[in-house]
Amino acid sequence: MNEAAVRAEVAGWLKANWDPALGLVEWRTKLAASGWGVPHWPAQWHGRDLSDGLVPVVEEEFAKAGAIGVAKAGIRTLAAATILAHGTDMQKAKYLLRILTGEDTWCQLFSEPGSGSDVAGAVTRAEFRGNQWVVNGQKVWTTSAHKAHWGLLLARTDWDATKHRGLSYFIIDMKQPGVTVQPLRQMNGYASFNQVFLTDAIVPPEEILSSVGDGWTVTNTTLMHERRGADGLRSWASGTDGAGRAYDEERAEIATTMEPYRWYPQRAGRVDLVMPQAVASGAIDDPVVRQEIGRLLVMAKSAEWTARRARTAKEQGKPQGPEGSLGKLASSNVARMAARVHTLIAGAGALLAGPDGPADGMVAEVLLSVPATSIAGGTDEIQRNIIAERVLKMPREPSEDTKKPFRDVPRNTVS
Amino acid sequence: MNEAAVRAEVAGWLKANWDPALGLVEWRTKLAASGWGVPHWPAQWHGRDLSDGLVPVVEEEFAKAGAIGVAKAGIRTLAAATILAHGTDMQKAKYLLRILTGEDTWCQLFSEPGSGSDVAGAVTRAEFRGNQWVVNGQKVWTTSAHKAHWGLLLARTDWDATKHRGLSYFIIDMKQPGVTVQPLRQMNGYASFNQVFLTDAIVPPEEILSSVGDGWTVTNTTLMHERRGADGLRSWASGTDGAGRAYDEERAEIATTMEPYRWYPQRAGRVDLVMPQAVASGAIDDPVVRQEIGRLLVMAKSAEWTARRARTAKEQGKPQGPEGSLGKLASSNVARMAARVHTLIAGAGALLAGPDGPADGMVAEVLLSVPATSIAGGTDEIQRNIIAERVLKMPREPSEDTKKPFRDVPRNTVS
Amino acid sequence: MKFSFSPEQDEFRSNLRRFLAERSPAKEVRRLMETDAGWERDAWRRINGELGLTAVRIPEAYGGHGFGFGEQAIVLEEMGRVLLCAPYFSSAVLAAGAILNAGTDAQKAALLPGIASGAVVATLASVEDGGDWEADATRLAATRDGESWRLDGHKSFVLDGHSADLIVVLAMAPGGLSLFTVAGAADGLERRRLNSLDPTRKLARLEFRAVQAALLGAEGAAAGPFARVMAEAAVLLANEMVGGADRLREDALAYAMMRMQFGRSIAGFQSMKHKHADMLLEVELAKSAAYFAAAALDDGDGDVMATASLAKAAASEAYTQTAVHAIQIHGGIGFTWDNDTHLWFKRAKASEAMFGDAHFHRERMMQQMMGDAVMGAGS
Amino acid sequence: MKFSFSPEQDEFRSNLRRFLAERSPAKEVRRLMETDAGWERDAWRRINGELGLTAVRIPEAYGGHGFGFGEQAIVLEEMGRVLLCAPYFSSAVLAAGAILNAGTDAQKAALLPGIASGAVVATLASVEDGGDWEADATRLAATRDGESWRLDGHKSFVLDGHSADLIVVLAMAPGGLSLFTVAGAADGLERRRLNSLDPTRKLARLEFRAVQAALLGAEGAAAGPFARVMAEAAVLLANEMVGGADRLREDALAYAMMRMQFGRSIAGFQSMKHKHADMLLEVELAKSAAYFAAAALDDGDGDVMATASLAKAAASEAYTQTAVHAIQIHGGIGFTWDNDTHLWFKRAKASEAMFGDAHFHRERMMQQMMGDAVMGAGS
Repeated sequence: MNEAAVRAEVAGWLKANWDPALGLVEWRTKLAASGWGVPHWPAQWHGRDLSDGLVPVVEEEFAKAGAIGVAKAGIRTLAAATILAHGTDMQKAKYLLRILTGEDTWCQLFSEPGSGSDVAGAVTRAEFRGNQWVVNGQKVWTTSAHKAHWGLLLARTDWDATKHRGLSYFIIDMKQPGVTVQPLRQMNGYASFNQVFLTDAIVPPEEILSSVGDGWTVTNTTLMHERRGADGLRSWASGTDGAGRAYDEERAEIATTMEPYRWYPQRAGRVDLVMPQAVASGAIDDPVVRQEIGRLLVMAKSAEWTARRARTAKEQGKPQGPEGSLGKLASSNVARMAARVHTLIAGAGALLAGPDGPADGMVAEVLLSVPATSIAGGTDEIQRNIIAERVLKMPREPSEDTKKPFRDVPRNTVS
Repeated sequence: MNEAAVRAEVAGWLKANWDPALGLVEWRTKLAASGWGVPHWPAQWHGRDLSDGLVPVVEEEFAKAGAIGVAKAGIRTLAAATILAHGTDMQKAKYLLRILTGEDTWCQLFSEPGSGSDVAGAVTRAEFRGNQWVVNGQKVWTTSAHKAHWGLLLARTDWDATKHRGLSYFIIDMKQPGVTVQPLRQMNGYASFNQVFLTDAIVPPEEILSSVGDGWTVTNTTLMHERRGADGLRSWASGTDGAGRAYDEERAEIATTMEPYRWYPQRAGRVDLVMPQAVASGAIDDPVVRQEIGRLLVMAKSAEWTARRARTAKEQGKPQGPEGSLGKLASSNVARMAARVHTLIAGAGALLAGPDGPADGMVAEVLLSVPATSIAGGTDEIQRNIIAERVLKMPREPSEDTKKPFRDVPRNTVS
Repeated sequence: MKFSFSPEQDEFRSNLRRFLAERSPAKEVRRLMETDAGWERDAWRRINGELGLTAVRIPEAYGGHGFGFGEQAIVLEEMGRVLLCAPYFSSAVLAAGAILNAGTDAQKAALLPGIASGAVVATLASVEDGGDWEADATRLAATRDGESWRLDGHKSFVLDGHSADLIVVLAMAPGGLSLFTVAGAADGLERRRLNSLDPTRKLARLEFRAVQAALLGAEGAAAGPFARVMAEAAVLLANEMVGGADRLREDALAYAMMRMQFGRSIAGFQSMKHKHADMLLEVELAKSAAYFAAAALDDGDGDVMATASLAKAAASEAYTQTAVHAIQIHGGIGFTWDNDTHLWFKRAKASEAMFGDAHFHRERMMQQMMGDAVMGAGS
Repeated sequence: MKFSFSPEQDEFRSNLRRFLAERSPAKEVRRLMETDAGWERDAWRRINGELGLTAVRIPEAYGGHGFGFGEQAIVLEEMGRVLLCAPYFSSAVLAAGAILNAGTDAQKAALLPGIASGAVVATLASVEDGGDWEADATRLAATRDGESWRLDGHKSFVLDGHSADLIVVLAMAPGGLSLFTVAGAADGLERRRLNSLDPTRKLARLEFRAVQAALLGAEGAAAGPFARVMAEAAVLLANEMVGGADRLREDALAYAMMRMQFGRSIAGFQSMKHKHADMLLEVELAKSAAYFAAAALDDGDGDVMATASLAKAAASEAYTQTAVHAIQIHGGIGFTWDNDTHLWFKRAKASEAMFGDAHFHRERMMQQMMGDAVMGAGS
């Protein structure tokens, strides 16, 4: 199908079917049946086998019509991509539609207290007893685990295999007695994440993805989609601005999904607040403050333009240059410098938080949130390793843990 | 002997013998015979077996009398200490006296183009052929090699032994045809160091220090004395201010010895020039410049006080705290920051060098000399490793080159 | 100038460290920081009863021990290590310092013994809403009222200002900048605890409406003594800060040594080693400056104002930088509430701003030094 | 705004890179930097004859190729990579820019074809002994002399000022700031080569004693065109600088990959890897700013002055920092004269200062931006 044909067909279908008065699930069920909700998916599974290049065309028509798309919140799309790649037909039938309609929500159970940067070092154990998997262990940094119906679980099934070969990947029912979810409070007062305690939690044998021992391969599928889609969550979060039941329900869905991310603008340093704060406080009259703001803006603007440069090159179909791998580290530097500049501008105001503090406490929140940027989603150190090894092709660190049985690998005994 | 007795005896001997009209060698020969030139050395070898603690007492009496001491320039004292520790009686008889009188000068042949930070990776080879050692290879960063009579040579004598066990340590005659010395010009225009090419250079069998294969032990003796005496060279360089042949000859000796170190104040960043330059140029009126100078002075003063803190603790006989190992890294940071501040103050002046440049070219010289500080005598990276491993007891890097025969160790094929 | 601690001082420090480790573990800090006052009178009395820390630098004539800044710097460094929740800085540094520098003999005899024993908790209120640390920004007005004085205006960022028994207040009198003392419970004084970034150290805003006050020292004579108190406070806070920074550094090192990733201790990774080496360097340099500045106060050095600013600037950068690194070294866990690192991080950020940030103190130091440089420029 | 180069531009760049690698290896740079002029007319003619680089941005009507700043930025980035010793910046950026911005049509038609062909080497003399980059620091005086003008005073830091055939001079005329053209060989003009920190780029001091000059454009109308030329120069120099920085970075990486210590490639040490990752980040960010600023000049963006300053500030920090790291990575050998690293190091330091350092440009950028911020502060 060429672009014009796609455009015409989508527009026609939307004209005939889109109705903001529908309930969100009702509309999305219809949408999934049509294949236009995820047109690049297989026709067999709610899609239309359309090439990736034509997806923006479909999205444009949706935007023109003001039509709402399928549910897209973060972990949900990772779950779908992973199930599409590795799931059985039974799993696809059971999960994919309810992912698209937004009826089921998902969480990711990879990180553990003892393995932060080192995901493959997971020690949560799954043992096959009788006719089912019994899972014990602890997971952390799980967003929205308290709301999720299903979890993507990485667990160790073989301690005599090497680190990466002893892992398996399961879909776990989060609403069972063996799963306890506790909020994990952060230093900035928010609790965006959860700890998940798994105590004799049960997974039926048919809920493994791929095969026993193949969990690392499946995990990489999820992580790859996570890296690719890092921006998706935030851009989607803008929602659609209209009147009608579907719009109302979508806004409520967005509000719930975005709740854990409320402090994310602050952890990014709120560069946008710097000039207004400096002007409001009069600090802008100090040449030293101007220098520091200048330094920050040079870095922030350069980082922004670097991201745009990478995006443009990608759109033009050029091979990815080094500029494409630098975003996370750049953001981290920008956030850290922004926190310093906010401190400088605030002066004594940096002593205060909440309504007593500058910008109604927003500056204090920046200071206490920024440390997350250089840690979450891969520390700065891991980012530098990745840039050095993948982009600059520098030698990898000699591995000390991947060749022997995992039970012999030194690991944390306390968390 | 107690302090008073030492004081009295030295004073008496000096009163009877010190005469500035003597030639320097004549005086020092007399001094060496008396044992007061190096009183902590063995009585058998020009000393008096005096405890180290009493040496300052002797030095004070020399200072009171204005008497010149034995020759003390850098490598010479390292040679003496190494020969005293590992030399045969024949070697001691041959070299020690002429070291003290200043008749012989020495150089150190450790570093090579392929092994800068990694001294034990030396590949200069010494082979025993017929009845003598034949040496081939290249050494670098050799101070005053063109003037030296003798060299302290580290060379590989066994390629099947491990890295550290295959080395031997020789005294080599620098005035032979197999030794070619070339000045090594630096980016700042000075040539303080030399490259030394060894082409079938000869070492008689009796000129080995300790035994074949024991070179690394001997090298460590030299390096330990080098680390301890890092300050000695500069403090000694002040010389004695008096009239008389001995004084004149000493001043000439100092001028020659100190020649390669002429740019050392510039490589340290010339913090002392910062305020005068800022005042002279009017840059001091700029609050941003004041901040940067302030930042530099905070660091420079803190570093100075840290060194004094370490010295005082040492004088009080306390065990060395962490503050004692930080000097080199601190100096390096200070120098780098000083170069930045000089650039800021100079403005467009930073474009110019020589008589056209600020402070008669001194600022340009700072900018082009500072890079040496973080490299020479152990790079910043090596210093950080040392601090982490020796002071903080963090784990050592797993060694990849010390357990196998050296001929199997990967190494540089080009320099 | 002293560059090393005497054996007596070393012993004092090690006793104090043991004592404070026992009395002020993180659990106790967390308990007290959730209270409104941020400290408890019982615990405060016990600490003072046993070691008499508030008395350290108060002369014996006024019920103190008569030691110097060197000793008080040790006290603060050790308190900074454990984040002791107590009104020590407000009472024994700020208020005692103001009374010692500005008060008459009679006033010292009347006010200091209570502070020395810990029975009276006092503080100093100097800065106002704008957060300007310079004395000439003072707007709070003092007017004569018969034999007494009345104060009208406000103060902010007052350490333990809502819980102190006695408040020394910097005000503008008809005769110029003056210091006054006011009872914490005085009529017309409205005290509101502020929401402080650092929950272990409480701040208050004070509103004065015709509050009765007693003049401390002479009218219009406060500028000199106040500047001196601020220099003392900068030096002693710098010592407290290097204590906190050193503790953070040690804890981060211990964590790195224990933590395994990729089958090895993360302390073995070169980037971790280099970070720790740099942290050690920065903290040790800041320590030297803090120690030197305390010794300079004792020795009555001429350039003590510049040295005080230098020490505060060094400590500000070192503490914040160490705190940033410490969280990074701990990784995700370091960002959680249950991990203790953020307690020191918040103290670091707050201490950075308290009494003027590094930017403020570098400028102040340069202003002090510039006279010398102008004279030295020709040489 | 363009964010990627077109296929034609990419091809232009790769041809140019090959060409310059061949014509300007380090050996040739070392040979030319030892000459008094710092460049040779023969080599210069060959380069221009084959690729017509000086003509790139000059309109076709004046003998040029009529491309934009995007293309000229590519030329400069590639020249910066190889440290080409040629009067390109002085002639094709500064002088051509001044004539394009300030000259009348007739003057453009008279002056630009020579510059476009490379037959005439021109430069711009604006700053004086104080090294103040602001136009209002201009003291050199222009006075009317019948039909012509005479100039009295001096200029300094003039790029290729001792070897240029034609000099555009910024001067203060009775009617205000004006631009003039002067022949390099004019009577009364005394030219002295300065001892430049960067031997690959020569500077001169010019003394004007009743030198005959021709007015360029209108009397008193130079402020706008001159500011624009300085912004163009900042952007194009930034592009040259990121070229040099990227080359240094690549060479340092290649050295680290090849160099063995302790039985392994030093590129495998984590601190080396992290340093290279940071260098890449800094250089790529500065590149983005330089590219964006060049595109902004072509697109006629309103805030092009701020963007130009931003690009220059970014490039200054990145180039110097990369040069410092590059020497450090090379270790002792990187500090020697025979190793090429110092050639780029010196260019980096000089470029940092040229047309105003990062401090100067950050302040300039902030001044440009502050109007917006005041307006945006309420939102």
